[in-house]
Amino acid sequence: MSDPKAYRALTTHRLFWPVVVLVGMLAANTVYRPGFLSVQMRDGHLYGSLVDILRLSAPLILVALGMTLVIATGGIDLSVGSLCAISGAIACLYISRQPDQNSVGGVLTALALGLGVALVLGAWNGVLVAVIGIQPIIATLILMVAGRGLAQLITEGQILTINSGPYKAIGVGHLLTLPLAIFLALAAALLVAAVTRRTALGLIIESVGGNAQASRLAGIRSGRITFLVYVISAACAAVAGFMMTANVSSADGNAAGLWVELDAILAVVIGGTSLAGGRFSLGGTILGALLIQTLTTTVYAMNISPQTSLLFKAVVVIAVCLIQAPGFRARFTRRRAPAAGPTPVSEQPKEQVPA
Amino acid sequence: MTTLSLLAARTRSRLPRRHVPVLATLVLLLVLYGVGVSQYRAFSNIQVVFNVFIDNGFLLVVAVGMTFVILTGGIDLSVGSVVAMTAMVSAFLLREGLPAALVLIIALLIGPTLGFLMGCVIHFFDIQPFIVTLAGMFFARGMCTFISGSSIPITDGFWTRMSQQRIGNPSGNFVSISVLIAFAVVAVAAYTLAYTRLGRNVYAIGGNSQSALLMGLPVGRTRIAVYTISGLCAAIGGILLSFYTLSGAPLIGVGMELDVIAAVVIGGTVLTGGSGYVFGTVLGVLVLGVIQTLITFDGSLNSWWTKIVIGGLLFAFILLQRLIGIRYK
Amino acid sequence: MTGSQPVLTMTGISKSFPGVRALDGVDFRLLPGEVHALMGENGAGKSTLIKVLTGVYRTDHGAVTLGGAEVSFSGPMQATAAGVSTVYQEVNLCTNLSVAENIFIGREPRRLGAVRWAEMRRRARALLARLDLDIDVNAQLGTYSLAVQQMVAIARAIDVEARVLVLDEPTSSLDAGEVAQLFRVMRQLRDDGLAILFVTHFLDQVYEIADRITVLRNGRLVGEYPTSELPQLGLVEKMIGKELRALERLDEQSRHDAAAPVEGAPLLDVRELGRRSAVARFDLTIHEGEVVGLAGLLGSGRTEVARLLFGADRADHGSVRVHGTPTSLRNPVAAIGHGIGFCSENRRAEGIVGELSVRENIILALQAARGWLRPVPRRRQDELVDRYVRALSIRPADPDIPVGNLSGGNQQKVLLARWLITEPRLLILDEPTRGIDIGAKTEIQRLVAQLSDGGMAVLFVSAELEEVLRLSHRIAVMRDREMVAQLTNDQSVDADRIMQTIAAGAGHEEVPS
Amino acid sequence: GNSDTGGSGGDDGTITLGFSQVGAESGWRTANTTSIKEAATEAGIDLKFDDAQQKQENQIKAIRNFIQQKVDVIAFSPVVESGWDTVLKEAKDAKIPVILTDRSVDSADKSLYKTFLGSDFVKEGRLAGEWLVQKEQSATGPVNIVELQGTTGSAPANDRKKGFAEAIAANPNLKIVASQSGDFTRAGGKQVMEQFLKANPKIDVLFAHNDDMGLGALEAITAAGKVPGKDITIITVDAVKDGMQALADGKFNFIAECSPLLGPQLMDLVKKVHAGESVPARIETQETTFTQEQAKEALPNRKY
Ligand SMILES: Nc1ncnc2c1ncn2[C@@H]1O[C@H](COP(=O)(O)OP(=O)(O)OP(=O)(O)O)[C@@H](O)[C@H]1O
Ligand SMILES: Nc1ncnc2c1ncn2[C@@H]1O[C@H](COP(=O)(O)OP(=O)(O)OP(=O)(O)O)[C@@H](O)[C@H]1O
Ligand SMILES: [Mg+2]
Ligand SMILES: [Mg+2]
Repeated sequence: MSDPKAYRALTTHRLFWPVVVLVGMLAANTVYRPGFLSVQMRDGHLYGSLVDILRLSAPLILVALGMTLVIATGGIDLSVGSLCAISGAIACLYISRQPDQNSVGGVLTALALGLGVALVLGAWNGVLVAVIGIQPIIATLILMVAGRGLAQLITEGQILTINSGPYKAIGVGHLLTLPLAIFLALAAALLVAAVTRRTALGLIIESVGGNAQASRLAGIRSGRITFLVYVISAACAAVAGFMMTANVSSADGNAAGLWVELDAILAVVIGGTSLAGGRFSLGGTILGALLIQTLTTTVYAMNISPQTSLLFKAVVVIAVCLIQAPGFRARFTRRRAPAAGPTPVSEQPKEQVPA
Repeated sequence: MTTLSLLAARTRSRLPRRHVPVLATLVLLLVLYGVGVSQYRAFSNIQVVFNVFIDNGFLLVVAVGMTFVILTGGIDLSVGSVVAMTAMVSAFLLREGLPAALVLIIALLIGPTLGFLMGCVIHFFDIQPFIVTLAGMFFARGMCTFISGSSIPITDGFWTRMSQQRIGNPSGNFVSISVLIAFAVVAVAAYTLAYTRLGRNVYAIGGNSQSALLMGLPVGRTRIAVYTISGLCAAIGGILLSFYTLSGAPLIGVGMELDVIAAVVIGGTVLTGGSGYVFGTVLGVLVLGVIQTLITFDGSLNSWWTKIVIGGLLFAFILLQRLIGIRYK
Repeated sequence: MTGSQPVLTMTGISKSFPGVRALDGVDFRLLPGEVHALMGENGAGKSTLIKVLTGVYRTDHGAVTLGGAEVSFSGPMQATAAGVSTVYQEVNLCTNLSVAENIFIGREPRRLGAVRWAEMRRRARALLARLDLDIDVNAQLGTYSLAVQQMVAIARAIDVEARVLVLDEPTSSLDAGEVAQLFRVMRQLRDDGLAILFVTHFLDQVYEIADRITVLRNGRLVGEYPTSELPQLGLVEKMIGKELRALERLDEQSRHDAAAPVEGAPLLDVRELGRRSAVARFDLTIHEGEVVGLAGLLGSGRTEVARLLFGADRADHGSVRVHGTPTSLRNPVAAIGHGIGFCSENRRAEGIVGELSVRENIILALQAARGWLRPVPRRRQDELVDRYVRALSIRPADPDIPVGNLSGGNQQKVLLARWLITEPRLLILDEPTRGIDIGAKTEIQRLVAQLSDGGMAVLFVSAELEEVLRLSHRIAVMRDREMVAQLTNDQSVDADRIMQTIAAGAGHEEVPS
Repeated sequence: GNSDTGGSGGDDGTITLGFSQVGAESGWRTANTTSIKEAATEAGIDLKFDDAQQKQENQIKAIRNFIQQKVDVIAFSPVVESGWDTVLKEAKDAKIPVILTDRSVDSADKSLYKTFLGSDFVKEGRLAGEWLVQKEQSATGPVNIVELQGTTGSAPANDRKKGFAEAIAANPNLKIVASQSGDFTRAGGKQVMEQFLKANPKIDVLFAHNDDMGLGALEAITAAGKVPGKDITIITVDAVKDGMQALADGKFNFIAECSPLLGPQLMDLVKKVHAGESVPARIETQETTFTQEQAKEALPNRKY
C-alpha cells in the first residue's frame, strides 16, 4: 500500500470486512458465470442478477432496520415475520374486496389499514416489554405464534391472489429503471437514519441499550424509548410485508415472512450491532441484509444442490464472522508476524532507592 | 431468642423471594392442569400426565442443556438441528448395518463435538453466540439433508425395544424409557449447577463475565463447556427422539430451538444470564406440553385458531407469572 | 525489609492502547513483608500496571518475575494460582451470587467434588468477622451497597494463600472505621511476610500504612521512595510533576465560618420522607446556595436518602415541597424536572454508559431533559464538553473515545460534568470524589464551593468526614438508616463530634430549618 | 377401560374421529382440511381435529391424546413416512383402528393401520413426466428442463422428483439442467426462477412440484420477456384453482391433479372400519390430469 495510514484507516473501518465478503461473493459468482454482473436494459428497466439482489433484499433491509433499533435497546423482536404476513394479508384482503382493484385510493386505504394494524400490534409488543416488563424474546414470541394464526385467519388459510397494478408496483414496479422496492427501502433507511441521527433518538437508544440503569438515572424515560422501537419495528415489518405480498401479487398467511426474523437478526449482527444492546450501525445492517440476499441468490445462481445449500450457507456465515472478528484476525496476524524484539531500555531518568 | 426469631423472620422473608418465580410457575401450571381436568373428562387420567412426559422427554433434555447456555448469558440456536442430525446419523448408520452400541457412541459424540467447536469459536474469536450457533444450525440441518433427502426408518432391535418398552403397567399407565433418561439428565444437571464448581462458574459468568474473569474463574473453559454440554444434551435429545419416532427425518425438529428457549425462559431463567434453575426449565417444558395437550383435547380448533390460542394461553400464563412476580417483589 | 530479595519485579513494562501509551518502560518491585503504595494521578497507569501484572492485559514489552522466576500470566486465573491475589479498582464481583459465594467461588470447600454450602457460609461469616462486617452471607451481593461490596472483595482477596496481595483503591468507598479495620488486617498479613501492593488517592492512608512508595506519572516511572524520606508535599509534586500549593489551597476552602444562607424560602423541603426497609422517616430542608453534608458509617443509609430525594427509589411515605409547592418525586424524570441532579456512587453500574463516548456521556442528562426531538447542537456540545474536560482535567482530553476506556477517576469526572452542565438547582453528589486524585479532588471541592456561592444547593455525601466538614454548611448525621441529627457546621463541629453523635445515636442539637 | 367398541362418543351412538392434520402450510392443505370437516359434519361424525404445524412430534402427541380420549377411530396425514410404529402400536393395544390419509407410512407391520387413503406422489411425478415424454417425442435436439422442488426433505418433493425423473428417463433428449428448492411457495418459485432464467439461456420446460411455485415462476418468466406456456412449457402438480386458471389461460401446459377432497371417502371408510367391515388396504383417490382444454371445461365446477 502506498499510503499505509489510509490503508489502516480503511481496514479498521468496521464495515470493511463485510464489504470484502460481499465483493468476494460477487466475484465468485462472476467466476462461475461470467455474465453474473451484467445488467441489461429490458422493457425500459434494468435487468440482471444484481438488480434482483437489490430488489429482493429490500424487504429484508426494512425488517432489519427496525430490528436494529430493537436490538440496540437490548431487546429482540421475533414477531416481525408474522407482522409481515398480517399486514400483507390485510392489504390484500381489502384490495380483493374492492370492485376496482386498480384504484389507487383503494390501495392506499389498504396500505393504511395494514400499517395501522401492524402499529397496534407493535404497540402491543411495546407494552408487554416496556410496561409489563416481560423479557423481549418471550413477549414477541407470543405474537410470532399467534400472529401467524391471525394472518391465516385473515386469508382463511388460502393464498389470496389479487390483481392490482398499483399494489403490485410496490413489489415489482420500477422507478428510473430501478426497482421501486429498493427506493422504498432506501427511503426507509434514510428516514430511520434521520430520525435516529439527526435527533437525539439514536443516542438515547444506545444509552438505554448500553446501560439501562444509568440511563434512567440520567433522566431518560427508557420505557417510552423501548415502546417506541417496537412500534418502529412493526411499521418496518408492515412495509416489508406489503413488498413481499406485492412481489407475488398474493398473500400467503403461512409462508409470507417465514423465518425472516432470523435473517433480520443475522443481518443486524453481521452489521456489527451487538445483541447485548448499545451501539448500532444502520449501514452495517443494510450491508448485512445485502450479504444474506446475495448468499441466497448465489445458491440459486450457482445451482448448489438444495441438499447441500445449507452446508454452504453455514460455511459462508461462519467465514463472514471469523473474518470480521478482530480476535480471529489478531490471532492470524500474530502467528505470522511474531512480536517485535525487546525495546531498548527507556532513557528517562529514574530514581531508585536501595531496598 | 430474639436473634433466633429475627433470623427466622429473615429467612422466611428471603427464601420465597428467590423462589417466587419458580413457585408462581408451578402454581400456574397446576391451575392450567386444573382447567384441563375440569373441561375434559379424559384429562384427569394419570396417563395424560405421563404422556406429557413421554412426548416431551427429548425436549426436556435439550432444554436442560439450553439452560446451561442461557445461564451464562449465551444462546444456542443449533439444538433443533443437532437433534435432527443425531437422529439422522443414527438411522443412517443403523441402516448401514453398524452395531447399535457403536452407533450410540458415534451419535452421542457428534453433538458435543459440534458444541465444543462452537464454544471455541465463541470464546477464542469473541464472536456473538447467536451467529455462531446459527451457522451451527445451518450446518447440522445441512448435514441432515446431505445424509438423506427422505426419512430413514430404524428397525434395529435395541432401538425398537427402547422405543416400545413400557415401564409401569403396559396395558394401563406407563412411561417410556426416555422419560427415565430425561429425569436422569435433569437430576445430573441440577446437581451440577448447584453443587459443582462448573455449575457455580456458570452462574458467575452469567452474572458478569468480566468480573468472573477478574475473579480468576476459568471463563473460557466454562463457556466452552456449556456449549459442549448443550451439544451433548441435544445429542441425547436426538437419541431420545430417534427412540420416539424410530426414524431419522431431515426436517424433524425445525424450529425446536425456539420451543426450547421459550421453555427455559418461561421456567424463570433470565435471558441475560445469571439466574434460573433447572427445575424451572422442567416446569417450562411442562407448561408448553400441557398447553398443547389442552388444545388436542379440545379438538375443535382449526389450524389458525390453534396458533392464536397457543399464543393467547402463553400470554395469559406469562402475564400472570409476571404479575405475581411483581407483587412479591 | 532489609536486603531481602524482591518477591515481584516488573521491568521495562510498556503497554499501549489504541491512541494511548498507558505504560512506558515502567520498573517496579515488591519486597516480601512490605506495604508498597503505588501512587499517581488519575490515568497515570496504576490500574494498567496491575492488570498487566495479573495477565488481564498482555504487555507490549517488559518482563515480570515472581519469586525469581520469569512469569507471563495469560489471565487472572493463572495469576491467582501463582499466588497473586488481587482486588481490582472497580468492584468486580458477581452481584447475582450470594456474599459467601462471591468470597469463595473458584475455591469453594468441597467434598468429593460437591460444594459444601454450609461450610462455605460458616467460613464466610468468620472471614467477614475478621473485617468487622456483620452481614447475611446468604443474601445476594447486589442487595448491598457498594461499600459493603468493596469489603466483600477485600475479604475474597485476603483469604487466599498468596505471596502477593494487590489492592487497587480498596478504600475508595470506605469510611474511617472500615479503613482502620482493613489496615489492621493488612499489617497482620504484612507481618506474616505477605507483599502488599496498595493503591489509593488518600495521602493520609499512604503515610499510615505504606513502607515504600512508587510514583507513576503519565505512564512513566518517576521513582521509588521509602515513605519516611518523602514528605507529603514532595509526593504530590512528584505525582503532579510541578510545584503546587494544592494542600494549602484546600484548607482555605473550609466553611467553618461561612454562615448557612437560611434566608428566603427553602429550595427543597421534605417531611417524614421514608421508605420501608430502606430508611426511616426523616425531615430535611435545603436552601439555595447551601451545602448540606450527609455523614454516617458504612451502610448507614446515606445513599438511600440521596436516592429518595432524586426519585431513584420511590418513597412510600412523606411529603415533598420544592420552592414551597407540594409535589412528588416519583422518578428521576420528575426530580430532574424540579432541577435536581444526582451523581451515583456506583459509577460503573449506574453512572457511565461505557460504550458511548466521553462527549455523549457528558451531554446525556442535558439531552434527556431536552427530549429526543431537540438534540443539543453540535457547537454547543463542543463548547460544553470542552469547558468541562478542561475544568476537571479529564484525560485523555479526546471527547470521542469510549468512556469505558478512561481510568476510573476520569470516569468519575465525566459523571460530574454530566450533571454540572445541566445547571441543576440542587445537586446530589454521592461520593463524588471516589477514586479521584488529589489535584482533581481539590478542583471538585473548589467547584462545589463556587457553585454553591452562585446559588446552587448541594447535598454532599462522602465517606471522608474531613471533606464533608470542609464543604458543608450543615451536616446531617445518619445512623442505622435513620437521620439522627442535623448540625450546623460551626467551629464547635469536628470529626470527633460527629463520631460522637453517631455513637450516641440520639438527636443532639436539632437545627430548626 | 372399556375395550370393545366403546369410546367416549360410543355412548350416544355417534362415532368420534380423531384426525391429525399436517398443518395449514398451503392452500391445498386448507382445502383438504375443509373437505374433511364438512364431510364429518355431513356424516354425523364427531370430529376431533388437531393441527400438527408440520411437526411429526406434534402428530405423535396428538395421537397419544386421542388414545387417552378413547376416540373410536384415528386418522392422520403423516408428516413423514417413517417413525410411527410405537404410537400406532399403542393405538392398536387400545383397540382403536387407524386410517392413513394423503401420505402413507413405511411401517413393516401392516396390521398397525387399517387402510391408506390418498394420492401417490410418485405417480403424480410420473404422470407429469410421461406427458412431457409424449409431447417431446419428436424432439431432435436436447430439451432443457428446470425443476422447482418442494421443501427439501419433504415427502411430496422427494416422490414427485423421483417419479418425474423415472418417466423422462425414457427419452435421453430430456435433460434436467437445474433443480432447486422453492419451498412450495410462490415467492420461492419466483426467486429461484429468476436465477434459472439468468443462468440458463435456453430453458424449454419448467416442472414445478406444485402450482404455487409455478405461479410464482410465471411472473419471473414474464419479467424476463418470455411467454409462459409458449417459450417455456410449464408442468405442475396439484390443480388448485389459481393453477387451473393459469392452465385455462394457456400459461401452464399441464397439471397432474392431486386432489385434496378426501373428506367424503374418508368418512365412508371411518364408518366401515368402525363397524368392523373389511376395507381394502390401499385406496387411491380419484385423480386425473389436465391439459389446457380440459382445464377450460373443468374450471367452472372446481370446488377449490
Ligand atoms: N481498555 C483500555 N483501552 C484504552 N485505553 C485505556 C484502557 N484502559 C486504560 N486506558 C488508558 O490508559 C491510561 C491509564 O489508565 P489506568 O486505568 O491505568 O489509570 P490509573 O492510574 O489507574 O488511574 P485512576 O487513578 O483514575 O484509576 C489512561 O489514559 C486510560 O485512558
Ligand atoms: N447489615 C446489613 N443488612 C442488610 N443490608 C445492609 C446491611 N448493612 C448495609 N446494608 C446495605 O446498605 C444499604 C443502606 O446503606 P446505603 O447504601 O445508603 O449506605 P451508605 O450510608 O451510603 O453507606 P455506603 O455507601 O458507604 O455503604 C442498603 O442498601 C443495604 O442493602
Ligand atoms: Mg485505576
Ligand atoms: Mg453510599
